[in-house]
Amino acid sequence: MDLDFNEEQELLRATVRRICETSFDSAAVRKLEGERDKLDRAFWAALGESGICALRIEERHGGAQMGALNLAIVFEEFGQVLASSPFLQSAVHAADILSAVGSEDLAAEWLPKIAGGEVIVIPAWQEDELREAARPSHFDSASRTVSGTKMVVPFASVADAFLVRAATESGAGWALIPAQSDGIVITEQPNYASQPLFEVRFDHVHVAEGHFWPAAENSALSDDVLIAAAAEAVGAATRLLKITADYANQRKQFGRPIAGFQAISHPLADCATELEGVRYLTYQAAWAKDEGQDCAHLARMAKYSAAALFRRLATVAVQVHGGIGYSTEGEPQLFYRRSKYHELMYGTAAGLKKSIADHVLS
Amino acid sequence: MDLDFNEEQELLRATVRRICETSFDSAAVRKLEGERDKLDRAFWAALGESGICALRIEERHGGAQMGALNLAIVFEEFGQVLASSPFLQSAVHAADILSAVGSEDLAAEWLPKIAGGEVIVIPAWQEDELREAARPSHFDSASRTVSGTKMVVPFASVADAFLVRAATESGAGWALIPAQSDGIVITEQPNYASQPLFEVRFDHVHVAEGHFWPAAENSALSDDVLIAAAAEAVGAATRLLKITADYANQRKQFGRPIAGFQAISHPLADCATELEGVRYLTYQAAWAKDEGQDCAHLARMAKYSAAALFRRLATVAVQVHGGIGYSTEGEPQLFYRRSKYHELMYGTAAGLKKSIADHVLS
Amino acid sequence: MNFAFSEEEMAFLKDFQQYLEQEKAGPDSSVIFAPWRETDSWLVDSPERRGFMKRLAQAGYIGMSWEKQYGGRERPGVYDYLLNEELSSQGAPIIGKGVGCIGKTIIAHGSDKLKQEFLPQILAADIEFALGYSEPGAGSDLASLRLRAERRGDEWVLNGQKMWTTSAHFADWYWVAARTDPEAPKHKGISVFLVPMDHPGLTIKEIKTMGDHRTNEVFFDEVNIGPDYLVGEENAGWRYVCEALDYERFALYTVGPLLLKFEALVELAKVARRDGRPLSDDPVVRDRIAEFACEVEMATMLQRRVIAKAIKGEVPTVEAAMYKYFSTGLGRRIANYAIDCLGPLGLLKSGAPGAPFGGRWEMSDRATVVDTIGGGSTEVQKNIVARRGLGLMVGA
Amino acid sequence: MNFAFSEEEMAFLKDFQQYLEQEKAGPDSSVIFAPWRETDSWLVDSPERRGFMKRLAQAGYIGMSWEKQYGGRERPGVYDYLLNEELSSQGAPIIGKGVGCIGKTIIAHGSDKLKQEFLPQILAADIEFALGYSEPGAGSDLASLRLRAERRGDEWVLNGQKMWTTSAHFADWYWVAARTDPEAPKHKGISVFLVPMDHPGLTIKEIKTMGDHRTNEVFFDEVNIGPDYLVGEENAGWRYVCEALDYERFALYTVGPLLLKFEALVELAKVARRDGRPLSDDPVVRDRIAEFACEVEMATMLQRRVIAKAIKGEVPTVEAAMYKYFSTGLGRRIANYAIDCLGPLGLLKSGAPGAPFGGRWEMSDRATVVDTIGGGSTEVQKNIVARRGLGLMVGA
Repeated sequence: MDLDFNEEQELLRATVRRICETSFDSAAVRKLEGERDKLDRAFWAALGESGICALRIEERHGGAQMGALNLAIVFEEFGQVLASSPFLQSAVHAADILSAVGSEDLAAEWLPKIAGGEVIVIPAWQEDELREAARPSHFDSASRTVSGTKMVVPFASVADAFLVRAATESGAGWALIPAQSDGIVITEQPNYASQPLFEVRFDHVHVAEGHFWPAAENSALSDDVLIAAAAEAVGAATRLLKITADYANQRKQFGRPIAGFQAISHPLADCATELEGVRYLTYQAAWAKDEGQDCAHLARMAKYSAAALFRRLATVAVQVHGGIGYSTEGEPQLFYRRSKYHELMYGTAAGLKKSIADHVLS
Repeated sequence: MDLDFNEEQELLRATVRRICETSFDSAAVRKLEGERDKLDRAFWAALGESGICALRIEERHGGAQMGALNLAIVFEEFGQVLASSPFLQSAVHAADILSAVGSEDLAAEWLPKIAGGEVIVIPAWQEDELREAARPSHFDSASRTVSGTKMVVPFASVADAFLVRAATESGAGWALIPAQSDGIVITEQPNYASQPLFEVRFDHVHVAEGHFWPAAENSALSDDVLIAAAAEAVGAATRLLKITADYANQRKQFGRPIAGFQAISHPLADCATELEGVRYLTYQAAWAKDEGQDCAHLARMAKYSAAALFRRLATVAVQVHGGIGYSTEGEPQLFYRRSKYHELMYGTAAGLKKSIADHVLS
Repeated sequence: MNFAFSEEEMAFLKDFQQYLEQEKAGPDSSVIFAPWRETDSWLVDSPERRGFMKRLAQAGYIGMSWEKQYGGRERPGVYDYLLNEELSSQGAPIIGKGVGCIGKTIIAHGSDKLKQEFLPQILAADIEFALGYSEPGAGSDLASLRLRAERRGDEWVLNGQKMWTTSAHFADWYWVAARTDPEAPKHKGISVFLVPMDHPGLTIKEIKTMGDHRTNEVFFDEVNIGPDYLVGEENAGWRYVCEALDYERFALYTVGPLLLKFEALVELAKVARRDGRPLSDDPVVRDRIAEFACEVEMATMLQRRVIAKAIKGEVPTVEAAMYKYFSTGLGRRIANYAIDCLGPLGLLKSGAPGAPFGGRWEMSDRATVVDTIGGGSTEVQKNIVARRGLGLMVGA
Repeated sequence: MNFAFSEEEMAFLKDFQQYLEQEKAGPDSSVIFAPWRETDSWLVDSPERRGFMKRLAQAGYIGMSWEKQYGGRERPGVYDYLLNEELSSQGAPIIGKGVGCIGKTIIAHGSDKLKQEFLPQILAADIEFALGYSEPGAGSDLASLRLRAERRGDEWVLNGQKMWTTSAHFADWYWVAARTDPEAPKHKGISVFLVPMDHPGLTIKEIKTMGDHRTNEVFFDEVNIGPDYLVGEENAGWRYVCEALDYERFALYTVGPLLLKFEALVELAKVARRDGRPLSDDPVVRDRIAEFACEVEMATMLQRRVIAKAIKGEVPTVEAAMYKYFSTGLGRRIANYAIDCLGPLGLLKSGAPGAPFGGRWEMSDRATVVDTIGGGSTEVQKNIVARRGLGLMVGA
């Protein structure tokens, strides 16, 4: 029983923090929100050069093959500064999918480049399920083409390749498609969190031989993705809590700091408590992964709880800040809007809770 | 738009309050909790003599034929003092069932006596649905007998007659059975709220000719029952809020009244706000009933919300009182335990919410 | 007890609804009736909306409750309520602070000169006001405001800053609370002034908000105004500010937008699908909607209490505090839940391909955030309920 | 980072579990292992439970972390934790305040006489203590206690009243905080005394609680005690009281009972039926259970933080405050929800015909109410988190 990180991990945290703090402050976050691609190339290059992108990739594919706990550390730091990059999509999610592909050639070709941050591979799997008429993407094995429309695809505009989840007669699979292929149309999707989200339409896009394979898992989401998403929410919540506590100590009303009002301090205490709960729940999921235990249940609980806590805290933070919390010049709104993104992307509350209940009641 | 009661209604409230305050104080509530029958005969007689039992019964059956709003007033007052009597069961629920029976003779025989408080008729309809093996009560039309086991039947030990809900091949019906009939076994069911609840077993109990009729409604619960139950919870919550606010003003910690801490005052303010919401929701349901409008949806919302608020307030009240709130000598525990009774009897949250959603989403 | 409005009131409402139907056929309809604007749909912030207001005035709907001697119709205040309930339910600008707190304060406390200058313009909807109470250091603790008004000779000279002045960028006049006696206890040294919004000493700076809704900081640099534009008595301003709540008791507390929002959620559940079936088939969604249904009905009841008390001629302070924080918190939770129902696509803004319901809920969530903060925060309202409703011996 | 206990620790735990298996085969097993007693299952309040404790002592499980010179085994504190986690998970009495805060305070501050008199008895489980801190006017504000201890000649004479002394009716000695200097600031004038529970000046009055769990008021009427029974230094009592938290850091914060409660809820959902189908088929129930699952795991993490910090030799003040209020609130909500799941029959007590699960949940709900009040209320814990965890400038 030891809940401290080791020296190597602390070093990793320091490295990532330095890189993050170099690229991301509030002004940088705001600037990116106004751009189309929303990619800080310098930040991305730094992540590649420092070997951070290689974190979870196997050594034989040029990766660092570090543990999921290290991944959690990295994403906590990303969250702290609201860093924006295709790390989750490319170096985690796409790398996971490519690692499971079974084609050594494909893995050997792409993973080293992902590990170096040289290419950005973006999984495209989310579709419009709200409408009755929507037809799921499919792979036609005769013509070797993929057709369909993917929604809210992060960083699609900077992708070098897409991993497209598509249905076949025998189940779902993934197609690896260069972003420059004919038949791909990428349209920006302005959104609540000002994140780089895109609709990506695939119209009979050709898939090269060996570039389509059956999906190993039922869910589009891997343990690593859930753990990383949870850790990012934890990091963002940590920073926001700090900002809000500082503000409550400094802002005076009725002749004293508003921190002195329990209507302020107790909701913050509640958030602080739950934050530590979800922080270690996230670490535990990562630890279990590193121990080779079945960690999917923990990872789902971590993702659901972390995003929910972040959102709840964001609501409290805006309220504590009053008008400043609501104005765009204040910091809280950045976190408030981002918190909803965390809640909805990579597993919604409804979906995760269903899986959690399935596990508990099985 | 006028949310005040008229003079007649205020007079009714004053009358009921006087009767309640004569019979019920904390000591009386505690004394009854220790008895088997838990019936204050003097209180019951006073309700009968003053015509309160006749409130909702038609004039042609010796009733006062007053409105549902008046019923809400009466039950608010009952709730204020945690009065305990078979009024809801006999003068409301049984009277409702008998009014709908279609047999003028039966109504003419029983309703005047119910109106005078001379007889106590108790509907027995709740069964053990938790267990797989439990077999629902049924009426055998050949032998004219009812068999089955009813649970948590209030005031069964003082009943003069039971209205037993039982299944037949052609749907549910009600059987009117004198309590002294052969084959009835009544067993006390000690419970959380120390209310007079009983298991009542019917073993081939004979039903006289004309004393079984098909139930008009799907639900065992009438609008009046829901409105009365809601109003009783509102009344109890009103009193408990007053007790707790007084305590918070009087109890000092850290050199000042604990009312000065927002951790105390804001939860109480929340409860006060929601209490006024559910109070007028209850009145509105009753008003709609009196206006001849379809009020079932409002009545269900009122019952669910009132009981939920009462429970939430009871939890706050115990917490505000600290140790005294938890000790039997304090008042809050009486309300705390009663609040769960209100939540679970006469429509659970789960059941009511299902009906509410059916209505809203229809 | 009667939860319904009278036949006369309902007939009036019906007439007004017919009037609005005509307006909706007009060319500016889409600017005037804009429920998607949510929290700022009540503002008279465009020529089209000013035109609408002037037509309302010509049709006799403005100043219904003013005394006849000031050009009003002396109808009971409930008619003001019915008008604004209908307007807000349709996302139209409401009849606002000019005819409400400002006009009524001028009637009660203003000089003849102020009455002659302002009342006819208000009645004709020729004038829009901005309200200047909040300051950087005076939010919930409004009485600690520091904007300084010094007497210099005949004039008053104002220096300092106001914050969160929603209408500053389109209003004609500024109704400002300023400190005239810095030595007095904080509630005792405040006066109210009227300042022309185009005064060269005023600098208006936009504050953008996450609700896409504009508010402003206003800087006062040697803003000199004549003695006539002090409203009522010197140092009596705090009383006037507090009385405003009384004057607004019919106008501010509409429930229509909340009801619309809930209806839209119900519609969403019926239309949007998850796993191939309408959300309304999901028992978890049904359960949550049942809870919202109850809360919306409770909010409606709290709102009715405000109006019913106002109708009796009493000041619904506690009732308004209860309704304000309960309904605004509920509105936020409904918007938030609606996005959750929509899943990731709920993030999409109006105009984004695939944005469900035209991005309405994305907008709604951002727009409703201000509701629990502005106009007296939730915390302040709960203090009012605790102190004045429950009689709790609370501190500040 | 490692969420598991070491092999050595797990081996020790396994041995202890085997030891308990033997105990469970004994004749008093049903009195000793009584998880249904919920919040008071930790008390050594019957001859059977005292016997169990003495056997634990003989088997060497008591005083594991004491120094060898006092008869202990100088094992790390985590072994105390493992013992109590296992005991509490099985509803057995835990190794309590005698070997914990009282024994350790005597070791740290007590005279040789106190050490000689009490330490061997504690190690042998020959002695039970009651803790006397709370008073009618000193609950959350413990330091305002007023029980008066006056020096008269050689002796101390105590007059006044204690409240909420859980063990007074079966304990042998009373560990009492009293005011020895009424002139000093409230934290500075307190001393700690040991009083024999059978002193004729003590009157013990039962306080019944809604959890069927007995606590007591204790009245002191001229209770004279010798100078030897002042613990440590005069007027240093508040420090000793505060240090106790440190001494108890391994013993108090077990999570087993919460995990058991959640498992029982899951079992309930699988077994109990509604509308003819198991509750676990109901998506609304499933959704709620998923939420509880996450909260229970969060509580477990908060508990691990307490232990992990204690293992490092640090005092987990904030960690303990977080865990205490979060877990107790959660326990109450689980019990409350379980009754809701059962519907009206959930009201039935153990022994009532038809009581589901033997009335376990009915009992559980009443029993867990005290958890958010006793041992530092939820409000006090949140103040600690706000002030010491978040560095907020809070008042009291």
